[in-house]
This record gives sequence, structure tokens and C-alpha cells, in this order.
Amino acid sequence: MSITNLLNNWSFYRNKRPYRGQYDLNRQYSEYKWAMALDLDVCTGCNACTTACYAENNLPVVGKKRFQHGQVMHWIRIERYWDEKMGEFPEKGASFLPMMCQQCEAAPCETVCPVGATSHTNDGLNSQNYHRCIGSRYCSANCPYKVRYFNFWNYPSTAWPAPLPDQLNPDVTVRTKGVMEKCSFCVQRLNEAKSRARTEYRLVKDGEVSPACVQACPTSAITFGNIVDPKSKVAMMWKNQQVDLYKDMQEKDNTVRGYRILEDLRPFPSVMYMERIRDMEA
Amino acid sequence: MINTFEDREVAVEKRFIRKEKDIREDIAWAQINKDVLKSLERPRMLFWVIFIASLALFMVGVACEIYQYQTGMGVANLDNPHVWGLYIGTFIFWIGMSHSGTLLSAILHIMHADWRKPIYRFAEAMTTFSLMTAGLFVMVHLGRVWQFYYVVAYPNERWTWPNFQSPLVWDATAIFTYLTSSMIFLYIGMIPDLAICRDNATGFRKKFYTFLSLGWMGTDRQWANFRVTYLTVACFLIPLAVSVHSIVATDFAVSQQPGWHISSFPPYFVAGALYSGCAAIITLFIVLRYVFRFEEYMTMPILEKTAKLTFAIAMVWTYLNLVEYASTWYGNDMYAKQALIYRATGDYAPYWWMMNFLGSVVPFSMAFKRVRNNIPAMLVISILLNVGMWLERWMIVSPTFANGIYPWTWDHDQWPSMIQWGIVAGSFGWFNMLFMLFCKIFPSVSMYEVKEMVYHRSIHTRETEASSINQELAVEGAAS
Amino acid sequence: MSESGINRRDFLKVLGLGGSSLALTGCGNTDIRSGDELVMPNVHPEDFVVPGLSVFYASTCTQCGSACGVMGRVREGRVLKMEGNPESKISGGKICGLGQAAVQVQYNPDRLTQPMMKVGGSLQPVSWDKAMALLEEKTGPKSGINGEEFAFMTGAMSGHLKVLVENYLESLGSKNHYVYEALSPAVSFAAYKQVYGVDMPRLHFDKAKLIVSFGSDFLGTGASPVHFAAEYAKFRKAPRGTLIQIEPKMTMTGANADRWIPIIPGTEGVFALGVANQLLKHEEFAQSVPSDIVTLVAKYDPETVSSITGVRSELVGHVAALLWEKSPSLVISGASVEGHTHGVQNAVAIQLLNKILGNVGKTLDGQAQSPFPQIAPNAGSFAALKSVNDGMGSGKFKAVFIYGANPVFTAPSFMGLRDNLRKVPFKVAFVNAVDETAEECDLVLPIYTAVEDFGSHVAWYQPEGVEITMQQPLMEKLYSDTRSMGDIMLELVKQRRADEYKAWPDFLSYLKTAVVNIKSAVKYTDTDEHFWYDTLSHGVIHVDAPQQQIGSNFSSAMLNLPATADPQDPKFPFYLVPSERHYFRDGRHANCGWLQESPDPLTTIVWDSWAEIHPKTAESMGIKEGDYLEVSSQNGTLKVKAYLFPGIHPDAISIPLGQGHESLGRFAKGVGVNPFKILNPVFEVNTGELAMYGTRVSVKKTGESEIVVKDEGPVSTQMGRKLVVTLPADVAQLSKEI
Amino acid sequence: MIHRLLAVLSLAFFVGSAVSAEPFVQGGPIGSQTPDGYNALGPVVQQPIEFPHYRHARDMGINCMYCHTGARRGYVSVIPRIDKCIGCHQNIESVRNKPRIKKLFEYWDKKEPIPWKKVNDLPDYVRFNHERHIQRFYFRQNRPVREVCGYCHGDVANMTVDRRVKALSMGWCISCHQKDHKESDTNMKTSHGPGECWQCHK
Repeated sequence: MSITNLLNNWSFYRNKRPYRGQYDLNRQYSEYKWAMALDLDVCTGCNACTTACYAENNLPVVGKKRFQHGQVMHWIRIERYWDEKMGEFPEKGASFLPMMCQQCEAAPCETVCPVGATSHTNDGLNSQNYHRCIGSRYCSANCPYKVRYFNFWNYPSTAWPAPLPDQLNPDVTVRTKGVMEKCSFCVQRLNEAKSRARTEYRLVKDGEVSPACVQACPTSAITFGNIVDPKSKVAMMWKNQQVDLYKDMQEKDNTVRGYRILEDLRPFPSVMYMERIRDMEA
Repeated sequence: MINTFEDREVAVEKRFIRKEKDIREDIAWAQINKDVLKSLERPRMLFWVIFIASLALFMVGVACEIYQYQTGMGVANLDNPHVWGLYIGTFIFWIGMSHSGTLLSAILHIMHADWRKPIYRFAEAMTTFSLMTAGLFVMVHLGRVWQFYYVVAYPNERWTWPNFQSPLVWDATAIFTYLTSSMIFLYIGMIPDLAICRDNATGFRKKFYTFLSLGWMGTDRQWANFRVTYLTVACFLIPLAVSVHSIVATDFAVSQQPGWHISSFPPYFVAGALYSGCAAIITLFIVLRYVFRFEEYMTMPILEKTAKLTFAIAMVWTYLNLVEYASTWYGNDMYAKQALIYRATGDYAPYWWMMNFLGSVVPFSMAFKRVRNNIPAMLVISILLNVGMWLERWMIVSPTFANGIYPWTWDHDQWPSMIQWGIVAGSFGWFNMLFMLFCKIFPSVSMYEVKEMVYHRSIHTRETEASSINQELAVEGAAS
Repeated sequence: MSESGINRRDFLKVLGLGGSSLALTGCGNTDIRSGDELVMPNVHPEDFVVPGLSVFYASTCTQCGSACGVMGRVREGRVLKMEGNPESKISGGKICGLGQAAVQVQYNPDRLTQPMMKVGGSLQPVSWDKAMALLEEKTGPKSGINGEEFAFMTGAMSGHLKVLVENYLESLGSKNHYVYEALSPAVSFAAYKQVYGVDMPRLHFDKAKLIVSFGSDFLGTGASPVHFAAEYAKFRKAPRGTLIQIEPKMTMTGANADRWIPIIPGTEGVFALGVANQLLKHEEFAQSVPSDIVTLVAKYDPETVSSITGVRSELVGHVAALLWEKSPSLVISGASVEGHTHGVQNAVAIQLLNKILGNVGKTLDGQAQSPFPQIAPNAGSFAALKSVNDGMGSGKFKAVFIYGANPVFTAPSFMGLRDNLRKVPFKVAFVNAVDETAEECDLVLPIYTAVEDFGSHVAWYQPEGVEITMQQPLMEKLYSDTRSMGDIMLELVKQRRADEYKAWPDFLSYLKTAVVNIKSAVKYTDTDEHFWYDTLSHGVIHVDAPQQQIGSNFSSAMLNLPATADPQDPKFPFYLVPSERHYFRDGRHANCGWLQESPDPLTTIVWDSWAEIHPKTAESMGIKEGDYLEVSSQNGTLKVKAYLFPGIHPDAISIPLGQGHESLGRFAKGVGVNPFKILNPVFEVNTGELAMYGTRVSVKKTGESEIVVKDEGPVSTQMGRKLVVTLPADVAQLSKEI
Repeated sequence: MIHRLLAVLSLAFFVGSAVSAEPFVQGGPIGSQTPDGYNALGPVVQQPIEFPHYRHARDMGINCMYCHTGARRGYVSVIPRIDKCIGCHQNIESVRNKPRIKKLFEYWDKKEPIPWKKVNDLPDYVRFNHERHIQRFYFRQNRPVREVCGYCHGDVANMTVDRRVKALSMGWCISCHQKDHKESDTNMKTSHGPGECWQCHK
């Protein structure tokens, strides 16, 4: 086999077969592949998703000092950017960007974890196993989006003065000091829904289950679903926006809004964003 | 005009004395034993000063670590995403430190550079102890150090395994292998000397050395086996030394972060390692020379040779350093370029420039013979070089976190807390303490090899001198 | 199950698997054990209560006035999370962060767990019997107190609790029900009343192609934010509407606008008239308004407007042109327009545009007319506070009850309310946690939180029809020594009307009777029982009532705006903009960790107050981010960090409300500053409301400086990354999207 | 793949430890022979009422899920509510005066929950889904209920007070999850249990 042949195979592999999980390079998703579509044009930046996440996933309230040191634990954060070429006033408003774990298909964090505490699940999620984590923090170092949050302090003993622990969600572990954590697409809800569906001899219906942020969002800016099912809303949106999970460069006309953040790094994220629109005549 | 045999002898002596020598050939072997063994008994006062100081420093580090263990990594004032700090930087520093020991003892051994003989022993010890220190930093860095054994591949009831794709697992393996084998190398090289200690020791020390010297009698068969073993382990050690730091480099090179994602990192790291190691050797050379009164053995010519070696490696490192900047610049990857500019202009700029100055400019002072032969100057320079190399490691780790790919998470205020500094300082205390203990307990100058050196030198040089004079005479004879 | 909800509480008992050791999963048991934990079965639960499965109960969110229908997720008898109730037209199954925080109000570590009585200047715990006895003694029939000497001060109220309160006052022969909201919509109500003859019209954001919003933060702090957000989403879908925001300080809505125009506070009305001036040039519109208005509007040519408002003159024509192009449009006004001496005129001037453009009836029409006036909402006003304050000051009142309001915190310092309150011989506060007001009271009674209590609510903004949202306990009461506000009120009423009310042992039975009476109005045919449980399980009662007819009468008399922007006072050069944070409002929920740590959308600052100042101004004054400023008005000074914020008028300083508590609990106490305190006694002329935005301040550097704690990094742009991409509206093809 | 390889290799290396990792070791500090022949790995738990499982499950032949109603529909297989017990026992006069039954009715009259002790107590961070196992083995493959429950709980039907007889450790779970099982008797398709962290780890 010639060199060109070899190179072709290699590029084919890199393009069509991004690294999926630790075990099987050629796995195709048979039942579920959870994904999101997030419309930045209707996101108002109201932080309802963030608070919902705090409530659902037992996120600790770290307090002012630790927030100042950047030790805040919000799994989904709303970023506010001003336009690059802004005059005296932000005449076109601000741009809000909800940023959570992108559940990358070729996740940079997975390959580097020394103990395999973070790995790819059969549903295309990027799982984080708190009880395996030893806190080397390599995953966070390698995450382009910086959406992994490390427990620098022993929050279970400090962050929930009684009776606040009664509010904690029994389906989600309360993380102790020294472990990494991140957005899980509310996997506890997904598992429950999958179990229910299996008992009824079916797959999870579209819209049957949604993460806390999606359920809360007042403007329904986030769409969540299973893109293996071509009729699910999210799959149709991805198709409509000409975004392909396994392409790193989306060649498409400029009228469609879909794109994924930092695609050029080839992590193949599972969250599609839709561009913010502004009426330039206004 | 030489015409008598006596004149010829005198002439030979004259020329012979004019040449400056790595070591005096006329030292009696008993004298060598005496001098070296003396170091095990009555070092200068400075020894105890250094030892106590190191112990205190180490205790500070221990206190800090205990506090961090109890409270959580937060006390180190790391943050998201600035999750790595001085710990990793200093870890690389110590790994690097460990390399030149192998260079001197193994590589130069194979290349038959015999001037290494008086100084390779403590260099090898330095290797071992700095590796131990580096190992400590891996522990200190972990968020849940009590679970560190998850990294080890051992069969367990849970059917779980470490992730063999992770450079950290490679690290753990490589470092452990390097540590064990360099310890073995150090020990094997010491056996004949331990025998000497045994013969001169009394009381419990005698038992101790008897046990360690494995019944060394100095028979021909023992010597023969000894040579073979020593050479084999040396050859085994060299690729290890190279691999270890290359693997540490992959920790960074395989990641996506700007300023890390560079294919020239492995050679760059290895060069840096040898660099800092040689500088450290010069420092310890001078210290030991004074503390243990080794002026006879650790002579100026050897110091000068080491300095030249250091200078050469410094140039290699400088070159690779510039290669890194150039490739980043011309590679024109936005993130990497921004990170590079940030290093040169951002919050860490002073340290970055100091790193470049100390690493690339200061070594040129060693181009001058006057400097190379000036002990205080060399002491200062060697320490400066190591400061520079430590800064280099820090400048690899921190600025990338502070100014990475994702602008929203760039640092607000991240400065290593006193805990971090304390543990880093403690590591130096720990290293010095171990090293000083070693020099007190074991002969830090290889006696048997110095004897070889003296013997060879004397025979060799006299023969060359004599032959040259004979030629002259032959010429004269032909003329007349 | 048995008939009354009391047993509901029984089977909601916290008999989960191992109680809170389960809640702290991962921190409790970490190995396989036997016989260490208890597992307690329920005694006699509902059939649908299965341990390990969560049950959702419909209820109402009382965090703000918009009365969203919500559902509480209950697991093993503990309410864990709030979700929107899809059956509620107001929430539409969605919920905001403020609503999420209801559970933190419930489990707040600083909740008041037992009655407290002022003994020697400090609050001491007492038994309920003692407390009720004291109430009886001071306000009971034998106390000889007459109606005039008694005042009941509440926050905005609706539903049957309001009825009970009023009945109680009536039994006392008192008319002094003072409904006080620090951030009340009274001024806009007045303006709408003048123009349309109704308090609040129905706004159809989704129908509009162009929304021109004068300082109305309808996405953040509007009448019904969750509902408006949903409508906004529709408005942004194809054909995509355009939003123009004109305001002194960028609100969350402004941040989402296609064009944001900074303007001098208080001159929005002038700008509106300027736009009207341009519009009336089109002969289609010329006939739309009476001639006297035409003449009045003629005065406002772009240059005049520009000189008054500080907005570039071409923008007037620009906005007018857009309004001319895009129809139907909707023009609305908000707090920063109404908080001035001429607030009503401002609002009316802005509504004039709707009239000219013919939006009335299209994007703006009447709400449904509630058939039940007695439970209709009372949105409250500042005037109420003023009169009760005067009453207390003059020593008229012998007893004051305070519920759902925190006047000591929200009243400006010039009123001296704290001292006046101290003059009242007997003060009672009904609270969840001891706040500034409660600390001044003689008797503090701990009541149920919203998730423990029954109730019924009617929002003052109704999307369609009239929605009565039912509130029911999501869990057994957390503290045995707390009581339902309704039960207390019923007990108080029985002091005088025992025989009339003897049919109802508790508020629940009273509420049930009352709600069942609605049955006919919604044409429900089944039995009362079924109706009651239907209502509870759905959480809402929809009454499709006839729409209010809205007229539209404008006269030049309504539009006498000040000829120029009010003159600059050299001592106080800056306009103070006390901005309302969408999760803090007047600060009553400041003691929730989640809200404190949820970054402000625009500055991303947490756990603090700050002063927003325009970079240009800051530069001229040599102010950097984090510098402590002294912001002083005639009535006080605040020491607050500066935050350089481009979205604010250079002559304005904005400090958010809601922080600066001296009490209320560990998360709120001593955090930030309270701008209410330095407000000047400037009042809206028509309504007597406090003109929140009418205060002028001076700004001084103190020299101290501290880092501003915010989520934002050192840079606030994308640094060339492709993170948020902006697409011009004419390029985008939303119609092709799904 | 590499993992498998290394697993085999190091197992070969550390046979001793591998054997000691085998969950079904005989003996052990606690535990005597239970009726079903297993070694009881858990201690004898003193329950408030000595509930005779053998009477109900074996003698009466009552289906386990008649009382443990949660097993088929949720994560938790519920400890029966007290009115469940009463529902039957108020009609069984014959045993009405047995001491255990008396105790039961005392609790019932006081409307107090019975403070049972948890016998099969997994770590709090583990989510074991009873529903999936019952649905698969009992409802789809129609295996006898005593067998299905017995996979993890042993032969409870022969015990009085329940007692932990299986390791219930992670390796023990995986030892089963890694095997390929037949989907059902009719089709030959096989599958094994989920092997990813988030299935069981919360």
C-alpha cells in the first residue's frame, strides 16, 4: 500500500471517525445520542437555566470570596460579550452565550484522564464518575471550553447549613473535595426516562425528557433531544441548519445560523448554537 | 642541551609539572581512602548548618501539605480553569534535575571521559533524590491523594483499569522505572567503596557496611562481573533518562492548550533537563568541595570541564527555545500566538523575560576562563541558571492557564498562595536533607575510580612525555 | 383519601428512606452495609406516593406578583424543585430563577421557627398561646381599639386571603388596609387609566413587528416576565420583529434590543412627542389625533427634542421611519419613564404613539374583566406607605399589622419611617424570616412559606381570560411552631365574628368553600369534591371572562411635559438610576444563596452592589473599575464600588436595588448597599407616587479600591474567537427554519 | 482490547490477589450458613418485628412483588406500607394473637411507621434499578420470581429475617453484567448489561 493510500485512510479516519469513547472507535449510536440546539437569538440571558441547574444538580453556593478566586461551580454559565467594534455605547445590545459541557464526541478530556474517570457513554454523553476521580485536573486543563469545575473545598460540610440539605436532589451525588464535576445533561433524568420507556417496550419519545435548564428556559431557547431519531425536533434542527455531528468544518451558505463553538479544534461538540440576529437597519 | 640520562629525567619532570592536571598523580591510594572516609566523620560546620536549615524548610512544607490535605486544594489558591500551578512546574523542575546525574555517570562512563570519576557519585545521588522529590509533587498535586493508587494498573475486584492513553499514566510508569533503576545503578557503583568503608569502620557502622557491601573481596572474578554489570545497567539507564522527560513533555504536547501544543517539546524538555542538572552539579560540586574538604579531588580543571559542558547544553537549550517561539509565531495559530504575546507582555512578562535572560544570556559568562575558574562566580551563576530553569517550567504551566483558548475564563486574580510557595520551598529542604544525609553516610567521591584515574593518568602522561623527549633526542642525534 | 387537605399533609410526612442521610448522597454511606440505616415505610400514604419516585403537585409561585402556576417536585415528602405548570397560561410550563429560589425560601437556614415577642428591647421566643393572648389583649374586642386606630399594612394581595384580611378590618370597623409595594405599577396604572380607562391593557408582543420600548424591562422585571419572555420568543421567530429600547441604563431587555438608545432620564416623553411630530407628517396619521395635540406636538421638532433628550436628532426621524415601515408595532413605557415628577405625562406621551399608529386594538387591547372583584388583585402603591407613615408619625395608630412588606428596608430615609414605627404602641409582623421591619415590632409571628400553605391568587396581568392560580402545600410544614397566615387571620376574624365564621375550623375549609363557589362560573358540572380536587391537581382555574373595552382619549392637557430637561444642579450633577435586578426586585428574597450567586446578566457581578458608570465619564474623573465611590444625594451617601459599564448614559449613575440588608439572614446581611435610602422626596404629581428616578447625586472618589467580584474575565469581548456570531436580519432566513 | 489483554496478564501475575477478589469466598468473619446454603456475608440484623419471610413467600407462596411494590416500577423496591400488612392481617383472625402480629397492630394503632433496618444497603452514590432487572427477567423472560430476586438477595423465601447473602459489590455486579445473556428463549440474540459508569453511579 502506497504512502498516499495510507494518508487517505488516515484522513478518512480523522474526518469520519472521530474518537468515540475509550473502547470502540467504530461505534454507531443505535438507540440514543443526546444533543442540543441553542438559539442565541431568543436567549435573553436571564440566568433561569443557571438557577435551575443549581436546584437540580446540588451545586454548592460558594460565596463571595471563593467566587472571586474563580472557584464558582455553575455547570452552565451565561457569558455576556460586547461587540468587538463597539462605539461609545453598545447600540446593538449585548450577546449572551449559555455555556455548558458540550459533550464532545472527540472529547479532549476523556483521553487524558489517568484513571478513566471520564469516559464516553453509549448515549454519546461524556460521563464523569466522581468516585473514580483522583483530582489530577488534567481534564480541565485540556478542556477548550473550560466547563469542568473542580471541588477546591469540602462543600458538603460548608455550603448547606441546615435545613438546606433537605432540598438536595437524592438522584445526584453531593461532590466532596478534590473531585472534578461538570454538566451531565441531567443524566439522572435521562436514565429515569429510558428506564420508563424500556418498561413500555419503546424508545424515549421526543420531548418526553429534558434537562433542568431546558425545562426552565422561559423563551425555550434550548432544544434537547435524541438525534438518532430523525424525527426528533433537535435532529431536524441540526439537519435544517446543515450541521453534521462528525464534520469539523460546516461548508454551507451563510443564511443558516447553525454552528458549533471552537469547531476548528475538532472536539465535535454535541451542542449546536444558532447565531444571534440583529436588525442592522434599526 | 640534554645529553645525559639524568638530564632527560629532569626534563621530563619539568614538563610534567608544568601541565595542569585534573588530579595529582602522586596521591597515595591510602591517602585517597583517608580523605574520602574522613568525609563520613568530620565534615565542616557548614554541613550541619545546611542540614538543619533544610530540615526546617522541609518541616514548613510538611505543615503546608497537611493543611492542604485537610482543607482541600482551595488553599493553594488555584481556580477554575487555572487548575495547575507551581506544583506541576516544580515537578518538571525536579524531574529535569535528575537527568545530568545519568549523563555524567552513564553516558560519560561509556564515552570513557575519566574526568567524571571524582564527581559522578554525588551526581547520581542527586538524580535519585530529585526523582523522589518529583514523585512527592505528583502526590501533593492530586485533589484526592488518598486515592492515588487508582493510577496503578493492579487487578482489583472492580475490574477497573487506569486509562492507558493518558500521559499521566505513562509518567507514573516512566518515573518509577527511572527511579528504581537509577537507585540500582547508584548502589552497584558504590559496592567496592562500601567494602572500603566496611574495612575501616567499627561498631554498628561495620555491620551496616558489611551488609551493604555484599561480601566484596575485590577478587578478579568479582571485578570482572562488576564491570559487566555496571556497564549493562549504564546502557539500560541512558534510554530511560531520555524517555522520562520526553514523556513529561507529552503531558503538555498532547493537550490542545496554546503554548503547550508543540511537537518540539520532548527534545526541548530533555535539553532543559540536562541544562538545569549540570548547573545543579556545579552548585553541589562547590558545596561538597568546601564542606568535605575535597579540594584534592574536585579540582578546578574538573569544574572547568563541567562548566564547558553546561555552556554547550545551554546553547542547545537556547536554540530549542527559540525554535519553539519561532514555530509558534510562524505557525500562526491564533490561540498559540496570543498566548505567546501574553507571556511576553502580560501579567507574567517579568518572569518570562527573566527566564530568557537567565537561561540564554547568563551562560555566556561561562565562555571566559577567568569566570570558569572563579569559584564564587560559578556558584552564583549555577544557582542563577537553575532559577532560570525553574522559571521556565513555571512559564510553561501558568500563562497558558491564565490566557488560554477561552477568553471568558481568563484569570481574574490568580497568584500562588503561601501554601503553594511553602510546599515548593519544602521540596528543596527535603532534597537537600536527603542529599546531605547521603554524603554523610556514603562516600560521595568514588574512591576506587579515583584510584584508577590517578594510576592511569600517571602511567599515561609519563609515557607520552618520555616518548616525545626521545623523539627530540632522535632528531638532535640525526642532526649531529 | 379523606376529605380535607390536613390528611394530605399527613401522607406528605417526611418518612423517606433514611431522611436526610439520603439527601447527602455520596457523603453519608459509602460502603455496603447492613442494619445501619433505617428504612421507614409510610403508614397510610396516597396510592401514587412511591418511595424513590417523585410526585409533582401543582401550586402557585408567590415570589413576585405575576402568580405563575408552578409544580413542585416532591420526593419522600420533601419538595426538591420548582417547575413551571404547563396548564398555567401565565407560566406556560416555564419558570424563572426567582421562582426556582422558592425552595431556598422554604429551607432557608435563617427562617423564623417560633413566635417572638419584644421583651426589653430584644425579641424573645414565646409560645403561640402567649402570642395570641397578647394579640387578643391589644386588638381583641375587649381592647376597645377602634377602627381608626388600627392599620393593616400588606404587600400586593389577591385571592381569598385578601378577602379575609379585609373582612377582619371590616370587623374592626377599620378602612386602613394599606397595600404597599416599593416597586408598584401605580403610575403606569394611572397613565393607562387616563388614556384607555383600564388599569392595565393586554400587550401582544408576539403580534408586533416592531416594539419600541421606553425603559420597559419586560423581559426582566415586567408585569409577568415569564409570560412576556415566551411572547418575546414568538416575536423573534419569523417574521422576526425588531426591538428598539430607549432608556438611560441598559436593562436586560435593552441588551436584547436591535437598537439601544441612551437618553437623559425623564425626557422619554419628549422623545416620544418628537417621534409623533415626525409621524404626523404622514397624512394617513394626521387625522388620528385631535388638533390641539397636533399643535402641541408641532413644537417638538427634532432639534428641540435632541437638545432636551440628549439623543442625536436624526435618531428621532430614524425611529419614526421604522415605525412608519413596520406595522403593526407596539410602543410601551417602563419604570425609568414613570419614576419622575411628570411620570404619567411621560407614559401618556408614549401611549400617544400607539394611538397615532393605530396599534390600539391590534397589539394592545383590554384584558379580561374579572368576574370576582372581591378577590381581584391590589397591586399596591407608595402612597399607601406615605399615609400609613403619616398616621404613625402623628400617633394616630395604636396597633399596626405588617404582612408581606418590609417598609423599614424599602422606605427612603427622608420619611423617618423607623422612628415613626417605633411610636406605635403595638406592632405585629407576620414573616418567614426576621427582616428589618420585624426587628422593630413587638410581636413577630412565624408563618408558613408559600410551599407549605394553601391559597389562591389572581395576577394583575392576565394573558388570556382570568386565571385563578391555586396554591397548595407541597410538603408538610418544616417547623411545628409555624402557622398558616390564613389560619391566623381566620382566628382574628373570629374574635368578633365567631358565629359567622364558625362553619370553618381553618383557612383550608374556608378557602375550599370559597373556591367551590366559583364552580358555576366555570360551568363545572361534577360534584364540589371533584371540582376541589380538580382545581388542586390542575393548579389553575380558567375563567373565560369578557374582555374589557378600552377607549382612547388623549388631550393636550395630559401632555404638558417640562419644556426642557430639568436644570442641572451643579452640586448633584448625576442622575441616579436605581435599577431593579430581575431576581432581587425590592430585595425581599435577598437571603437566597442561589440568587446572590446568580450573576447579574449585564455586569455579571455577584454578592454585591455596584455603581454603573460610563467609561467616558469614569475616564474624565479618573475612576477605574473597583474604585470605591461616594454617591451622595441630599438625603444620604452610599459607598459603593464602581463598575465601568458602556450601557449607561454618561450623565447617569446606576445602583441596583435589593441589596444592603441589615437583617434578614446570613446570605443578605451586610451585602452591598441600599439605594432606597438616599432617594429624594420627589413625587409624581398626578399620583403622589415616589419618583424613583428623580434623584440627583454627586459622585466622589474615595481613593479606596477593591476587586469587583464578577463572572466576567479580564476581557469582555470575544478576542477574535467565533463564540457568538451575529447575523444581519436581512441575511437570515428564519422562515425556512424549524 | 488492550485493557482485556492487560487484565489477563496481571491476573496471571497476581493470582493470589485475584482469587481473594472473588466475591464468593467461603467463610469470612461474620456469617453462618443460611438455609439456601450460601454464606451470609452480612450480619444478623435485629428488626423491630421478626418478619417471617418463609411464611409468606414459601408457605403462602406470595409473590415478592405483592408487598415490595416498587420493584417493578422504580429504583427502590419499597418496604411495604403498614396498611398493606393490615389490609390482610385484620382479616386473618387465626394469627391475630401471635406476638409479632400484636406488635404490628400496636404500630398501626399508634399510626407510627415501623423502624425497619436496611439490610441490603448499597452505597449512597450507587443507583440500583430494580425495575430494569424485574422487567427483563420476570416480565419478559418469565423466570420464577424467587429466582429473579434471588440473583441478588439469595433465597429469602427460606429466611425469617432477611440477611445479605451476596457481595453486592461492584465487581460482583460487573461479573454478571459482562456475561452475554440470551435476550429471551425465543430469539438467539444476546446482550449484556450496561457497562458504563453513569448507569449505576449517580
